[in-house]
Amino acid sequence: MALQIKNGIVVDPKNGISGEKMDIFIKDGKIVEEVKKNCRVIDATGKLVVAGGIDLHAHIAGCKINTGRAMRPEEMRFVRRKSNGLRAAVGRTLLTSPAIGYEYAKMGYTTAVDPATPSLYVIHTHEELDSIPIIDKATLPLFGNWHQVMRYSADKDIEKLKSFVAWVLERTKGYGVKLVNPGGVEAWMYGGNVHTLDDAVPGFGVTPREIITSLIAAVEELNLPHSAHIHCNNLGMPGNYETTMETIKLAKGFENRDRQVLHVTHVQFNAYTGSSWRDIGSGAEEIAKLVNRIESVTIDMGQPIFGHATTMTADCPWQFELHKLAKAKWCNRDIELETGGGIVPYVYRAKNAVNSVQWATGLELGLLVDADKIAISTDYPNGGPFNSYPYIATLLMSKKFRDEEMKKAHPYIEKATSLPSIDAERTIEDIVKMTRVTPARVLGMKNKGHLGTGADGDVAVYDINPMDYNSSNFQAILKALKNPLYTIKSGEIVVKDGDVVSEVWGRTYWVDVRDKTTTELIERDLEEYFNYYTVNRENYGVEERWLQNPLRVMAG
Amino acid sequence: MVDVIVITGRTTEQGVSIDEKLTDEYTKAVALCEMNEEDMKAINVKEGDRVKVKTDSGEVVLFAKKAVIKDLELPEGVVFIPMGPYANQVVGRSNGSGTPQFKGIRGSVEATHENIKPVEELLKVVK
Amino acid sequence: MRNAICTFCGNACDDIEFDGFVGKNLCPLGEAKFSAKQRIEGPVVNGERVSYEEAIDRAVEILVNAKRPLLYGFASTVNEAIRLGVILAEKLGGIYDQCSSVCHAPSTLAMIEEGIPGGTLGQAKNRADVVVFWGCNPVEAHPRHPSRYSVMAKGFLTKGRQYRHVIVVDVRKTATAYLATEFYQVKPGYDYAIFSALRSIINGHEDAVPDEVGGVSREKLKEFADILVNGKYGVIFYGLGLTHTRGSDRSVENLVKLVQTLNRHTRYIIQPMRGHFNVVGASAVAAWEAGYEYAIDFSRGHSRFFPSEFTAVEALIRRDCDAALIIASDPAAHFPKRAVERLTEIPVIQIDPHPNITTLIADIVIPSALVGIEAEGTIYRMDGIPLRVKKFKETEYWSDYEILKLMLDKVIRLKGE
Amino acid sequence: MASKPVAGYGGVIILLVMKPRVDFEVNVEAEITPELAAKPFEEIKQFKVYYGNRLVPLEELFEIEKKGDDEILILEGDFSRVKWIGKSMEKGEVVIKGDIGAHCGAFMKGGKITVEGNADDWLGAEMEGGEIAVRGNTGNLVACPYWGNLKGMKGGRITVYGNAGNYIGEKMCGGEIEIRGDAGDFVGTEMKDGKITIHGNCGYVGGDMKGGEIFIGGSFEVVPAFIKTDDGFIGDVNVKGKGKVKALK
Repeated sequence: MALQIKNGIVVDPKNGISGEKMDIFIKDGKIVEEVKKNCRVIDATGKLVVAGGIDLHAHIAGCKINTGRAMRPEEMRFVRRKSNGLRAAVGRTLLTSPAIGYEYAKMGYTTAVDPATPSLYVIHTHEELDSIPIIDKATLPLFGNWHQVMRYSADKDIEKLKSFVAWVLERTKGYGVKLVNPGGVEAWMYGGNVHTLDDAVPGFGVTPREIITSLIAAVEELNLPHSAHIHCNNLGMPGNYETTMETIKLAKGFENRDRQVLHVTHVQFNAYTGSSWRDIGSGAEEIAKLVNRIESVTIDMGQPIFGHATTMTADCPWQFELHKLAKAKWCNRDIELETGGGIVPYVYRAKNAVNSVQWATGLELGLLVDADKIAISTDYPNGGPFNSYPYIATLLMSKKFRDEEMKKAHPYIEKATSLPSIDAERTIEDIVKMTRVTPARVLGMKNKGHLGTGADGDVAVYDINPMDYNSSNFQAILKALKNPLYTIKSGEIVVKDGDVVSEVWGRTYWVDVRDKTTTELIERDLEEYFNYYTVNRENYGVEERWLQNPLRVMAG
Repeated sequence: MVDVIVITGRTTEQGVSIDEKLTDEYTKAVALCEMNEEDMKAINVKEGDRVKVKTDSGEVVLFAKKAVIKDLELPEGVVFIPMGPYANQVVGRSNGSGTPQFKGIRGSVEATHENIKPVEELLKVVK
Repeated sequence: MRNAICTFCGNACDDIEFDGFVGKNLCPLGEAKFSAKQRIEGPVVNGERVSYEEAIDRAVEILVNAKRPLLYGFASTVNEAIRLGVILAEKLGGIYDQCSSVCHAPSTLAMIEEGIPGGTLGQAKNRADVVVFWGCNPVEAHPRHPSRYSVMAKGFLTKGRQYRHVIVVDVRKTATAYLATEFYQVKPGYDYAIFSALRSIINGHEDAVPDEVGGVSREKLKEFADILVNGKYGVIFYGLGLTHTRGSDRSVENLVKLVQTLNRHTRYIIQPMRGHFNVVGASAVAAWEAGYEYAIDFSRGHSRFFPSEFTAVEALIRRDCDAALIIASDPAAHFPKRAVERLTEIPVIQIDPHPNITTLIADIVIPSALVGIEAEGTIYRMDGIPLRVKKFKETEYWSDYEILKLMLDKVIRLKGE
Repeated sequence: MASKPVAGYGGVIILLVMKPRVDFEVNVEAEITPELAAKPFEEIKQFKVYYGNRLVPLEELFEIEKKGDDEILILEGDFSRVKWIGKSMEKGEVVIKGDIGAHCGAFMKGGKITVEGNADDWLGAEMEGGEIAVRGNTGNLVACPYWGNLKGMKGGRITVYGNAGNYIGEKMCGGEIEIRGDAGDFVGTEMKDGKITIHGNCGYVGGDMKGGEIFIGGSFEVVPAFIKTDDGFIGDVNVKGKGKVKALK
């Protein structure tokens, strides 16, 4: 049945609508001009109507989060409210698959992208994505430490690299190219790491700089919908903002009319000044200036939330450091010739100076970077739970709320960050950009992040009037963002008054660029390479028919 | 009678017949008590004779089998029973972890003339 | 069929050639698995042949009326069926437990305490110059492990057997010990102490180690520690020799701590030698659907994890379940006597391709298609690597997935949710 | 019989007496504390407990007699299949005149529990205060933290007059445990503070112990990561621990 969302105040920046009273119609899962009959009507008089939210970076599926669940029963004892007939949902910050779908819907989000899957484990990633109700999803395979990638990068053989990327995306039903600490994870296999863009990767001679630029070149020549997506080298280390700035500058050599050429993720974790934990500070201001200046780069926040978190990343050497620093349990997985991964529980403490700097740094980025260049994220579950996005948005929207929250943080942030001196407040339109428009553009998902005709019928209705709200009344903002009046997925009402009322099943996006290149180029390399895998080439990867609801995107 | 530590575990023969448990091959593969030669001498049994293994959790009659080749194979005072319904007659519950302790169970072995029970009898099928 | 996946052990060898009758590249265990053998002929309720639908109806009736039904098994079926099993347990307010709880569940408990510094089997093949087998005997339990992944495997960086130091630690000289460079024989139940002793030595506290620990002299232990620390990339495989014996979870935890220590000097990973071909899937699916890997009680409508009470063995011995659905497993053969006794007292429903000892005590028996031959789906190898097992033979038998799907549909209808 | 005052409680009038009325088909999870005894009788009878996956009123499973308003709970008969008695209790008293099931006194903060028979696993798990005394034996995991939690017993006192099973006082941070008989394996693993006394024999003691004291009367196995001192052992060296393991004098 069709749906009419009546009399809402629509904020749809992509289509130039910033707070107009209008009706939105959805038919067959898509936004349409108008539906005349057989239409269910939702009254949204005076309420904010926006597109469904998009999370471009959250570890929601695959062997990493699942190992995290298994190692942390203490995370799983939190029982979430559920409606009759739906699945039980448990988890504090680590959530079960049903809980992930429900919690996204409960804050008006309808799409989320898993940003890091080891290709060898991709069947698992898709099984979990297929077990997450409601939202649309996609996954990005990891490339930055793959032997094949490092070899082609060392040879500067972009043609072969393109062929390899296309082959991997098809085999994994992946959506884009992810790099994590390029070169560093291979070095970790013998206990090392790389520390600058120009360190040679042991055994390959190639540098992180070469790996990054080669992969950007390959992605651009293939014209993938999403750019290269990078977790920079030196994550977590004091002074790492310099490496991040250098990495950002690598985008300068490339151009793309439709989108960025490099997405730098969870920048907060890579934005520290200082030389040790004693003099760590925020490099957010400088990074923000650079990002605002360079057309072809976008970022997301990686905002930490005070409280429990579970760090999980392919950045194995960093995870080992964190295991030692936090004296916490540690899972590691070295993945043959491809990548690795590590998991360490963590607690961000407001009373801790370093954690407070991290918290402030994320917010600085959120306030200083142009709203069309930054997306809200917590790097779930690294910085904390994704369902704290309403909290983050409210912090960005209300100076008063920030002042309240800053009182809880360690006073060291006065010295080490510029957050206390920032008076800016984000508008609702900014927040809509940071949670809808920007992530959709970063991901190259043209039917998402807006409410124009033909867009996906994913809509959220919040109990707040964008033309008439008081930023000092932050409780009201927070309450409105946390409890959407409606979340609509593909035209179906899935949330009403903040509660999940029904379940639909979203699609999994993947990108097919095989027609842009030919596997013949790398045929012999693959044959040789599979001698060293423990899985046969015929058994490597995932077939489209195994996925519940795949959506193939042809690039170009 | 000798005091022993009982360990249970997989064997190739047990694995090969695992999907055909209602056959003589399976019974032959699992109704065994592998022992050190010295222990066999001590209770005066030869390969193929019957022995009774007793622990706090129960008892079971099995065929004695000499642990082969080297003297290191099974040390004196340790017996091995292939995993299966016979071994489980002498296995108790868990140490607190929820997983039963299938190895390292204190018990004893003695010669016996009692018969090896068929599996059905071990189950004491009451239904 | 080329590159078929063997559905016996956790090796999940994926290079099997099978023409429907004869297989190539199979070990003796795989060969037995792939050879024709006795099948359950059709669904049976209390000794009477019935249709699938009727057997499922009767089974659902028992399960819905139970106060706490136990759903157990799952290690020898595919993830798609396991997922339905977890959801079924949730809807029934019962227990989900799987074969891990009688094998490597202590490894999960150790991981909960300290994590697992692990890796794929390919890391052993491609990089390892030290390979340790602790309380495991792959020659008999995972026959192709040494040649495919560990001892003799020709890897990218480690080219073969002569570049590897192979160490076996066990209470008896197993067949695997004959492949070793070094064999350390330990007294049963002393693994925990030996891990602590090795940690003490590596941490520079030799003085805390007595002359002999668990049957191994201090000198031998020092030599052992030396070999470990001097490896460039080491892999420690361990098995039921640790998880089934005194200390179980604590021993594995102490091994993890040893590996944490070793990683401060060089690189090491550990890998449990998982038994059934999809016991890892039976853990993983439950984790993403319910938050825990095994021993999950849903009696309150949501998942709770109490391994010392809700593993199948404990729930049976504690008389804490009043009906059982057994899928792709044979608890009557593999559970301690007291648990089996309880199983004979309550209604038991079995789903399995082959008659086994549980069949003798089951009230309802529902035959299923053979996974990896007559039914396809996803499984996880012992290192968690997912593989898709294939269907290459038509059959009249329903798959586990189809049986559980109909059960779940009926349960949801009856419960009115 | 239920009406007789309990010896040792002279002067106090007894309050809520419960007896199982059926042979349980599955175990019962009854999260009840002495505070229940002070509630109106109708409310008590209707108090809901888990009987497998059913929530049932207390009176369906137990005979109940109320004789006053004091916060004392008397459990008569076989409660070995009733779990979570005294969970998180803060005050008052529970007397179990028979065996008791798992998790008895878990998260206890105050008050007193007396078990005249045997106790099952997880006795006084993560206990913070109060007192538990068991006349018979206990199962495994006495005063341990639940899986994944970082702290075990923090305060209070547990006395077991019989034997105890494996895993005692893991990650213990305070309080006292005394076992008059023998104990199983793994006493005081990762213990940080507090005191454990075992009068009889036990298995491994003190693995990864950071602090606290363990006294043992009988035989035991110290983990090979302790330095011998004049009056016992100190360790665990692998965690730079200062825990003490000594013979009970």
